[in-house]
Amino acid sequence: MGPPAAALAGGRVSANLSLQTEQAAPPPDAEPRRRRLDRKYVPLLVTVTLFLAMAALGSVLYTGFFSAQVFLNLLIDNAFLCVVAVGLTFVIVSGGIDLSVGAVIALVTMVSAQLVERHHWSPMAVIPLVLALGTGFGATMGFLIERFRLQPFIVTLAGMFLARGLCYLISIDSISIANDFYSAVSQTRIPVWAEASISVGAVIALTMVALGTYVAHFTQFGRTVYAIGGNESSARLMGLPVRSTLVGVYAFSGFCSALGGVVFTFYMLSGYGLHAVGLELDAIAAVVIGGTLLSGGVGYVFGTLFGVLMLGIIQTLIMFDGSLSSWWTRIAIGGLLFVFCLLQRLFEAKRPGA
Amino acid sequence: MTPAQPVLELAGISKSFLGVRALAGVDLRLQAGEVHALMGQNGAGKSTLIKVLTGVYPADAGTIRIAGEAVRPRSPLEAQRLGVSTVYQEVNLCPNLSVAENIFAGRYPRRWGTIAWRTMEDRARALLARLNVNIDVGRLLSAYPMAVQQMVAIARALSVDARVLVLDEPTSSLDEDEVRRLFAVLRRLRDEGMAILFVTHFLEQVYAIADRITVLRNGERVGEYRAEHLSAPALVAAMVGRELAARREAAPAPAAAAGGEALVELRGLGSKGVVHPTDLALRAGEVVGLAGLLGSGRTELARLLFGLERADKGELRVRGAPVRVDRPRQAVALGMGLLPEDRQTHGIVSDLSLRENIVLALQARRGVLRNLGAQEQQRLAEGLVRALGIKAASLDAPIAQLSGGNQQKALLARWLATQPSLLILDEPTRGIDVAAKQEVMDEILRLAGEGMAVLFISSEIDEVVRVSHRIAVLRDRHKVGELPAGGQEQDVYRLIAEEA
Amino acid sequence: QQKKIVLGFSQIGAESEWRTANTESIKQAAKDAGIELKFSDAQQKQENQIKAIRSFIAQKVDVIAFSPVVESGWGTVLREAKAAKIPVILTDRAVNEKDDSLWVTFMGSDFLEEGRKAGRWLVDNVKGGEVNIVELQGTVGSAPAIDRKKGFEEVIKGKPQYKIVRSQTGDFTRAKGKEVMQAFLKADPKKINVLYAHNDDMAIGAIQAIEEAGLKPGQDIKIVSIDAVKGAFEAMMAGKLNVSVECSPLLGPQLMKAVQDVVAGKTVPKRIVTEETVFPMESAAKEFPKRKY
Amino acid sequence: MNVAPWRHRLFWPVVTLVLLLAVNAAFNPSFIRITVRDGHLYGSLVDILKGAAPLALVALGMTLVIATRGIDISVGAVVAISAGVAAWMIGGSLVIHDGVSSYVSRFPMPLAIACALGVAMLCGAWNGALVAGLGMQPIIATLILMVAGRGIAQLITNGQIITVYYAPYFAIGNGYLAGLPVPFLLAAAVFAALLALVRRTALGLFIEAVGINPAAAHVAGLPARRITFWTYVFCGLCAGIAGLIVSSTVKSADGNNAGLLMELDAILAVTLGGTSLTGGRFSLAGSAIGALVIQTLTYAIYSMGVPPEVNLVVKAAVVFAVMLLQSPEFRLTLAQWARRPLPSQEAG
Ligand SMILES: Nc1ncnc2c1ncn2[C@@H]1O[C@H](COP(=O)(O)OP(=O)(O)OP(=O)(O)O)[C@@H](O)[C@H]1O
Ligand SMILES: Nc1ncnc2c1ncn2[C@@H]1O[C@H](COP(=O)(O)OP(=O)(O)OP(=O)(O)O)[C@@H](O)[C@H]1O
Ligand SMILES: [Mg+2]
Ligand SMILES: [Mg+2]
Repeated sequence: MGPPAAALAGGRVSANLSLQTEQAAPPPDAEPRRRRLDRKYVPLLVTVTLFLAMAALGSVLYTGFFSAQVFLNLLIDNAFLCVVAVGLTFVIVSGGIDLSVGAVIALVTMVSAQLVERHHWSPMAVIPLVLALGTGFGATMGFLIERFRLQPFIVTLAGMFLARGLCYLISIDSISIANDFYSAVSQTRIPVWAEASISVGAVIALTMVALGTYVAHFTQFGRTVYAIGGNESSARLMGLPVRSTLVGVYAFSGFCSALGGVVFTFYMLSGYGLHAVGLELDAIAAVVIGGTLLSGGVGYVFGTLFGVLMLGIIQTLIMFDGSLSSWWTRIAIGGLLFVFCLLQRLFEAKRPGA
Repeated sequence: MTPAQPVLELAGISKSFLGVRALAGVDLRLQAGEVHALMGQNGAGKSTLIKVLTGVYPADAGTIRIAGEAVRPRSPLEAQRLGVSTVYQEVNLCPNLSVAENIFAGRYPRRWGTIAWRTMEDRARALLARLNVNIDVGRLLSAYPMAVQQMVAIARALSVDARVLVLDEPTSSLDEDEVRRLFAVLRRLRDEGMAILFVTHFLEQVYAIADRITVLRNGERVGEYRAEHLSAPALVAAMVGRELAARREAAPAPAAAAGGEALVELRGLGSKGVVHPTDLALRAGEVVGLAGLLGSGRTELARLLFGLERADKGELRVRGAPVRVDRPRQAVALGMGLLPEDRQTHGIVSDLSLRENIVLALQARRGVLRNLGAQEQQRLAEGLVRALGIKAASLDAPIAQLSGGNQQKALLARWLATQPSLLILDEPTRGIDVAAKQEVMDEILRLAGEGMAVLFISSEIDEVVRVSHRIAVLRDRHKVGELPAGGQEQDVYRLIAEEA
Repeated sequence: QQKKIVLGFSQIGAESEWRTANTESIKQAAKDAGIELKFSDAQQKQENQIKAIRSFIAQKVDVIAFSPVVESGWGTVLREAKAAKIPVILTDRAVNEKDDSLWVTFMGSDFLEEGRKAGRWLVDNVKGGEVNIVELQGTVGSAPAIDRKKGFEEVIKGKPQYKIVRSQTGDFTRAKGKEVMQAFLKADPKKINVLYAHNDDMAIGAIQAIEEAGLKPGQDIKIVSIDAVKGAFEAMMAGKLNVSVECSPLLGPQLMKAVQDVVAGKTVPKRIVTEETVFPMESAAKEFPKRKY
Repeated sequence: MNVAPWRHRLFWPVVTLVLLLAVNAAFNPSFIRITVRDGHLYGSLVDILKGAAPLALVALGMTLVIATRGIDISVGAVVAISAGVAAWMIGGSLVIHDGVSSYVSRFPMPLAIACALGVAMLCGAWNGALVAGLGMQPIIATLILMVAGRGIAQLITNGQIITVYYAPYFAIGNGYLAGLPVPFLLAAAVFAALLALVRRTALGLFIEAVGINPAAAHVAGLPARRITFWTYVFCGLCAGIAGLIVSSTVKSADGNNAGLLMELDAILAVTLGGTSLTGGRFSLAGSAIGALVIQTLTYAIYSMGVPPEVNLVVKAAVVFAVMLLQSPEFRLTLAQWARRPLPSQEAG
């Protein structure tokens, strides 16, 4: 009963997606790739399209908006957010959450500044150190979550308190970084075309997105993360390395936060306990807007990139407008966010697991 | 007994869950190149034994030897490494991954260290083809019904080269055709020298494939027998602990109601991409059976009737009056009940207690305010638990802790509590043991006798024939005909097979 | 008359009445001076201010002005502004960059000095033996909190009779100020003589706590605070707050003047100080009607 | 059911609370002293009850939302909004008629309160509509209101801190009834009402069913969406009441700071109380205790003279300790170590 059943299968597809393919569904193994593209990447497509729409809107509304540099600035100014969000995507896909990211960034800037400025360490030593530190921090939280069955939300919340607290223990005042290497990197601009250019941070961000996409879709680790997000107990019964993967996920997120912190240090050239306050929410928002389900199991790193750009462009629109009072700014951000999510919901087919 | 040293040997395995004794000193010996059936009533301890053996639960006592050396796997992963490949009772796969991935997760074919998707999908397709399941392996698992998912789970287990293959009720939602395919594969594996442990509630399947049989009762081993030395009645007696009355034959003549006007009537009711317009009349006091192959749309029809799918064609009449049913709540209000096909996702509310699970539907029907008092709930639940012989530690135990079959009975109890006028049963006998099966059938007939209308869906054509006053046959989401009471299995097969 | 001057102003946020008054004054002044104002609220985040400045550069505004949320970390973006030949004006907080060619002028109040003023008033007006001081700090790590503490301590240092017995953050808010003060009053066996609050809001919150504890704010416990917002004057008129050091948010007119000068190519002083006074209780009633914020 | 006390889900939260109180008492003996001052109870413990009330209220609302697998991070903003509305409508101003200052309110107080609560419930309804109606993910749906809500609050207060000059209003936050602080009584009342609602009606069962397995609940005929919707409305209401208390306590409404970061504390309270963020089984009493734990901790930090820059580290330490204490797995591990102090294998 292969073909008929499969024809039915086609029918079932149609039930929750486009009504065109309905009657004449192709035989089961006819170009399955294309069909899956359609189905699974809808949220992604929606996000990208809406982003472009917003961009178009800005370009017609405000002079000077439609320039290469403005769009590259989206990357430059949100590089750190992007790096962090990549790590967070994995955590969220695994069904968890990481609230400590912002605080870890602050801690990294603080430690870097302290070591470089006050103790005159070489950046070559400091950067690897902070990356290791972040990874360790994440791994520890992951261990607590996995080993003692604690709720990710509180563990990482406590992690957030801790990281911020440590910043203040180092110094409550901000430490500016005059180190040549740091200032050199922060001023380096890589020309793209004409006089438009991007920063080192942006390059790192894009690299991380590429890396993240690869890990998510082409490695055992990445796929296991999705499996865990889909159904943890099944993943265990399927004999997947759930424990190590879970710890790994938080370690990776910790690493990304640390790397984000390094990028942030280049961006700010200072260490400060109040850096990146509330960044965790922006990151979560970016990830979710990028089409990842908070319930886990579904999501794309590439979508996260657009989630970040989305938040960025909303802000840019408001800055270009420049007529909004403080509170109207907030209301506008909320409003645009709403419109976006609404459209996303309307356009997007019902997602599996949603 | 074969002198050869067993591939797998369990000795004196005991396991209890906070006071509930699931296993008491169970022994099991599995030889290379044999199919070994593990039999027992619901709650006898079969799945628990398997979970202990595969490292899901640590054993309280006892030893596990594989090829002679003592092991104690601490996780399914370790068990797999030791060469034990398992299909657990409930389909344990990831709905959010593609079929192909579900088969190869953890053992991806690689090229230069990265997962080779193409290769993986090709292999998956080939593997499933062996079981005659031809589906798009690129689609998400969740897009397919129980039966397919179960096939995928089996395919996954077959795709590892293991010494021991463990199958816990793999056939519970398969139809004969698929079972035959599966058995063919199993026989070949056996001849290749694999040891296979097989759990089922279908006696004929046991005799079709098993070489030896180990019987459990209340967590204890009753004995180990060679299949040919143990007659079916003897086997049942061993499982149940008493002689069982010979099964009643075909359904009683059409109920008095037969001629009467329909309680629920589908007039060309259908929905794009779900089921084609269907006419069907359900009368009080009558059991209507729905027969068909996998994917023939029986579940869909049931879902449509119960408001889980939106009807876009035709009309639904209840007691002659046209009604719209867009969501289950309306159906329940109209006095319908649906025992869903997929127990785990649409049935049990895992963390709630057995009692709460039983009263849920009734309470939903009464609404938030007209709350059932504690003792009333207790009374109700106790009654049904006794009536259906549900085996549980206590009424307050989370339903997730019940054995598969007992969960199924609890769900039946949930709907009986609402005293529905139309009860839709989609695979009600899935995973319940022989004794219980007969009780459930009798129960169904009794209810019909009391004037309830029943729509009975089952992949076991013989069951359908036994309980139904009337049988509607579906093929490719079309109703292709009806058979009056006393219709024989072969008639059904003929209808199904006609120019197919 | 040449085309309208465009000024890009990046405000820290709207975290307090003071800040709102500051924003109002700037918007008003811009309107009066016929300058087109591009206003952007950074919601307390330095990164947002940097983004805003970048977008101002992209929009090719004539002048950029902003109140740095912290001193550090402005080098890169200011250099970009310089490269784009857009003059930058700092308001109410300096930045610490070696290269002071990155901005044309810095105008506004000086938190250190405010702290000192508060300290001096205390030393001059509260004499006699042991003086036990409790301090309500601003948000941990924020510039005003740090400087107002520093300035105050500078003055009382070397005067052993003035002791800060407790110090906790009240996040610049009334609610926290009250909560913390409650705890202080319950916990402290030693008598509290003076309360030093880093802003009026916390002082006002604390006053309520003190009254609930059955003490007389302003008498049993002398209260020194900073900002001199309306609320503070009401408290002073009711005799519950002893003194508030002014920190004027009304920079608008000054700023616009500076902007016009810069665009006109006139040279402006590197530092424009806004003169600020200290308002003791007595002067409150007289001053109150005049307060705009 | 007769289970051993340490099996009871509230056992460990209570233990933590007691421990914290003990620590406090140890550091300053005056902590436990409760005196009667002009007709009402007075002392640290009373302050804690009083101070914990708003958080407890929000936590109660949050508990139901979380039980349905949701989360509401907009509560802080809603607190600010309701505070703003109430303060603005009552407002009142200090009119000085030849020397004598008198207070007047803009609208009658009951009306003002009704409006404030109404608006708060509207906010909840908005969240509920987005989540239950449009099927948005709770965190993002409520994030929208979290961001915009602050703006709205500031819009209402026009960026100023609205001071209230209308004495009767102060009672809500500072008054006493039968010697007990009104905020505490309010929270207690809501708690009692909610408990009755959950126990006496089937609401509790329904909410848990929806939270554990929405699909199954739907098939069983539960109005899953409607239930979800109303939990958000109720959460809004709770936040609204909290807003009244907050604004009345400090006799003013601060659009920017009222209820800032309250969502985090509320969620923390809920989880400390033993309710899982994955939905399902919930414990109202647990959340209330959680709120008390948090307030006691804050109070301890203030009264022990902890330097402000250390606050967060202390808080982190305590939260870690509490979590671990509540984790059965951790206690098991401890027990194992206790039995054989040799380094036991601890697979990661
Ligand atoms: N996790 C658990 N917690 C508590 N009790 C359990 C748990 N798992 C199983 N049990 C109990 O152990 C007994 C055996 O259950 P098991 O699932 O092994 O039965 P089974 O033989 O597989 O029955 P079925 O044929 O219905 O699957 C049952 O009484 C069940 O209630
Ligand atoms: N063997 C199969 N191969 C492919 N698709 C199948 C198969 N069996 C069922 N399906 C899918 O199931 C859907 C209809 O299944 P449904 O569950 O309604 O049929 P059914 O008659 O209830 O069979 P069962 O309940 O035994 O699964 C179809 O959309 C089809 O895609
Ligand atoms: Mg079983
Ligand atoms: Mg079916």
